[in-house]
Amino acid sequence: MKLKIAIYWGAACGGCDVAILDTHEKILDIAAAADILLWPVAMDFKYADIRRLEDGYLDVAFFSGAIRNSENEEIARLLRRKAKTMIALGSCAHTGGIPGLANMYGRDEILDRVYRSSESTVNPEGIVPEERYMAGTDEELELPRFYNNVRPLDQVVDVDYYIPGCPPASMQIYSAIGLIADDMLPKKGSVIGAGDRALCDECARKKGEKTINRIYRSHEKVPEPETCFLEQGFICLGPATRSGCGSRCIKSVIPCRGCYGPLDDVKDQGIKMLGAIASVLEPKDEKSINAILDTIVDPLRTVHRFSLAASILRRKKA
Amino acid sequence: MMKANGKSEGLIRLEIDGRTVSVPDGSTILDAAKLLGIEIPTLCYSPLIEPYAACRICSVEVEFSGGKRRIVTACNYPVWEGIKVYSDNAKVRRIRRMIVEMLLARCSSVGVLKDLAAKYGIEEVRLEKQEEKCILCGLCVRVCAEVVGKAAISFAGRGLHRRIATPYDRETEDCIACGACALVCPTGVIRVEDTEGRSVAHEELQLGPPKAVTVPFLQAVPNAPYIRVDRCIHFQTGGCGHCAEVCDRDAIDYEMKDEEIEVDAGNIIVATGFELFDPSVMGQYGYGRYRNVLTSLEFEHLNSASGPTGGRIMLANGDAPSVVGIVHCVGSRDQRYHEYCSKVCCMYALKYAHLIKEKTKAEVYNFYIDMRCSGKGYEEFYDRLLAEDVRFVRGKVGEISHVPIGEGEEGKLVIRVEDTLVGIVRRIPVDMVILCPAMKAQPDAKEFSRVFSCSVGRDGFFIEKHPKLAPVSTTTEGIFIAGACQGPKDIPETVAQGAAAAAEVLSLIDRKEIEIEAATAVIDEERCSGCRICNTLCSFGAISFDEQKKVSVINAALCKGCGTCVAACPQGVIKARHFTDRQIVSEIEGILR
Amino acid sequence: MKRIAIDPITRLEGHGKIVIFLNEQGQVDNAFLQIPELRGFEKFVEGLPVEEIPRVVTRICGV
Amino acid sequence: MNFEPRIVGFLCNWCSYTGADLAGTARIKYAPNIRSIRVMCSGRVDPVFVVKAFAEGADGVLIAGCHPGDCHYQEGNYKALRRYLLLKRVLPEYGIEPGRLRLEWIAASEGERFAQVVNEFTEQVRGFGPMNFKDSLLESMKNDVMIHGEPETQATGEQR
Repeated sequence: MKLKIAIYWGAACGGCDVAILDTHEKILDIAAAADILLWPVAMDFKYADIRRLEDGYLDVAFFSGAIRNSENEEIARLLRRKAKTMIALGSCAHTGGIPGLANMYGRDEILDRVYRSSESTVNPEGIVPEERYMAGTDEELELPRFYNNVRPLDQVVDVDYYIPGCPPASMQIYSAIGLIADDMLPKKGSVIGAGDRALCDECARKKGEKTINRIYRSHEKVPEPETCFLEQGFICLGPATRSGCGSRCIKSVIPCRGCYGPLDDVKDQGIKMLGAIASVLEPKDEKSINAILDTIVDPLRTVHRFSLAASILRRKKA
Repeated sequence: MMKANGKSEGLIRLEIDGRTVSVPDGSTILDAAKLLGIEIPTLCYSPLIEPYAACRICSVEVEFSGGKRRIVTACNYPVWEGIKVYSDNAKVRRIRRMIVEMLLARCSSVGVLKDLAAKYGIEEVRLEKQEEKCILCGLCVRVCAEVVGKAAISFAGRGLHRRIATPYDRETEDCIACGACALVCPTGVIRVEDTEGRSVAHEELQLGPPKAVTVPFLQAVPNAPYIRVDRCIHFQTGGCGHCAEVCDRDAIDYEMKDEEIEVDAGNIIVATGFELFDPSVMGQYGYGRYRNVLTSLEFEHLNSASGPTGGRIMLANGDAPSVVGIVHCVGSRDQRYHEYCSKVCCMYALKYAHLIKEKTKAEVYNFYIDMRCSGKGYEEFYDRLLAEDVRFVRGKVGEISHVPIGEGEEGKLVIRVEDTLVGIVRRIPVDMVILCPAMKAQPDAKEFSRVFSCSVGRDGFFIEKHPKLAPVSTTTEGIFIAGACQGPKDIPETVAQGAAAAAEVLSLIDRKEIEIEAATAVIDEERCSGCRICNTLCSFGAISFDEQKKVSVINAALCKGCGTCVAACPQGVIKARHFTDRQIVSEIEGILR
Repeated sequence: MKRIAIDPITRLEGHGKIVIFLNEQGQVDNAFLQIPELRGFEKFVEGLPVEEIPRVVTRICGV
Repeated sequence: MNFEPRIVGFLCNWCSYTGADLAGTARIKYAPNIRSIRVMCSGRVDPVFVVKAFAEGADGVLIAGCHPGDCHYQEGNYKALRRYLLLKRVLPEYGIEPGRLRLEWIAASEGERFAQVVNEFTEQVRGFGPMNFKDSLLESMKNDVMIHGEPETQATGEQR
């Protein structure tokens, strides 16, 4: 029996979908193993088609993107109902991803910036999206509601598995689909298509004992090519981030930014990383410690680049 | 006896005062006489340096084989085969008497000359008397040049104006303050004083220059002398070297260097002891300014039978004290310095009082805050001292000064103290003050504790694992503490602790296995990525990196379970047994429910 | 009046919905295109270190 | 009704927890607002515990350890200090007053000081008013509801 799958995006950029396509000729294997019933980026099915299915008809739904608006939530709930297995695909669905950074602000601040105050906005009439719009006299149109919060998928619906990454490595998606096809999925709630250890495990850079005396930004120093970024004073989230991406940023001389999310048992990837960084600072007196901390620009969003919405505190308190 | 210096091919026979003796060729008459035990007086002679024959007091009469007779100086006259020497006949005695009389006229109060005068029966000096102290023997000049290899002093002037002087009579940098000149001076006119500090005066209580070859203290282990490089002439000028010459066992090796020795040990007992509080910071007690204000340790040294005075208790001027004050709690039980009680001072102060009474009959005052005589037989000893008429004044001494105000204070040290039992301020004149300074922790205890992974308390002393249940253990397995490095304590307690520590070590060795902390941290090797964040965090060196597996590992035997690495591990793969994240988070949830 | 909804529009990047209103003659009376793709990048890039901007705004569209 | 702050105290086993014990045995009265959690060392306090405490409704978090140089584990308290200083910078980003987190050195002998710190901190936190993290999160999501389609039970995201 061929698998029946749906692939959908919420508040996403489409990168996850492209990552599926990036399996190149192996996409044909996927097509051979599965009937795709919904995939907006590549195929033409409508929501109505899904609504018509029996509950649980789909074997698997891959959901990429965060829950940013009511449409995202609606389809997430719809797919959850229709699919036996719900998989959060990519950082946004897994931990909120880049869109999750919007949790540093409230809905009104964002709308104001986007539709009124941004330098490139031309909106003399001050039009902002309205949830209900009367087209003519009796026809009502609805726009999805722009939420105050960005949520990862599992804060909205029950999620069975997670495939992390921004985007997930194509081969990892392929192998995860293999697990599904072969019915070899691990226990519910597991992260699949990624490693069990942190990125450092697959990072080729030499790691020594770490003592940090200042933090550098990328333009402040040319990183030495073979040594651990963190040891050189660049903030690298590798130690707090799951492996599986193939250390692609590291190979491009960019310290890890944490898109593969936390490891098992870690409740808050970013705060954990802060604790680790603070631990390996050299000085013992408040003044010198603060001098180093001064060199860390924007610590909260640096360590929560992809995981703010899934962090323990989730957002800036109003 | 002088060594033969290799010239032993032929022996020379001669006769001194009718007795025959054989000595190596090249020996002097003085050497030969010494061999026979015949005493020939000398003044300018020292076996350390070439004979000089300046004072002529060693004059003897020699009869040659042909019967010819001559007066020669024994110190530098070489022996001849068959000569006969008369060391003390009438002629020799007459000559010596004249020499002594002339010297005595110059230096009428010099002890060695007085002794000689008595020996040769001089009752009246017929020449004009002078009060010089220096007999111009030149020993000092020659020892400085020949042994030390410097020329910091020499003769100056001629005839009647001949004297010993530094170049241009100024303080000279050539002088290395070795004290050799003072050591050889037969009249004691040369004194060594440190112009910048008081170390020379107090260390040996102005009884002579400090020695470069010394045994650290009488009970030292190993009880062997060592050379204090900073004091040794050889190490400063390349000269001297006499100790190597006289040592029959060739034990002295100037080339020896300090070396670091590595020893593999499974247990370490830290017994680094204490340091004495330096009372010179308490200016009001005049320590360092008044030569008769001593610390207890200095007094101990003075009082020691093997000390510089052979145990005679004396003041800086050599007189016996008639009143001695002992000041308790100097820098201890004092909020400005050390708040704790040094514990041992009361009892040693009582011991001193007893010994001073016994040895000098001096009156002894103890100035105390509280008498703390807890210990077996201690209170009884205190009672005995009370019966011995030792005076006890309860009150902290305010000041010790040499400025006399009242009667009987002239030339004394005056102790000003509030007698809190009577309620008046008293001034008590004494000759000698003994301060009982606080026992304080070694200044490098902190760095030391890092090496041994044990903790240091606020007072600087090492902290035991548990004050009652593990008094000689530390928080690091296999590291034990004993003695005053753990806190002030007396010898019985120290011995008991040392024995306890040794027993702990022996029991560990005997058991062949060790118990370890149950609440340790453990790394899940299957999930550790080897990021090495934790590697520098452990104060106990329990975390190491397995280069083979590329994971960090915790040595459970060393882990103390503090959990710092657990909190730092960004992967959550280090677990603190009994204090897991889950447990603590559940607690948080529980108490906030 | 007849209403045709194309929901979602597909094979392009992004979310979209088209609603077309036909009159009695079956001709298009009115048509509405919705693109509910707002994520607030304009706001939340504020205050980010400048070197982060290229890495963050690439998440506007990954297709 | 008066606002009674809820304060979570992470106390190190050797100094501060013992200090708290001493405050008790010495019958020193202090604000009952603190709820203590014993850890072996202030270095065990993971910053995650602090944010977790806030998330669970704490109005203030006190971390107390041995005085610098007195740490039973030598340097755990320095690690606590570094983490604390970094956390202090991050809390305002989350909209939490940094004064709701406090680090203090309290020795085993300082029962009185423990009481004084707790009293002072309680008043400090009282000054900030209730933190109500959970309520404010719910409040922020109050309008995040589907405007059509049936509302279903909310997933919590906790199983991850």
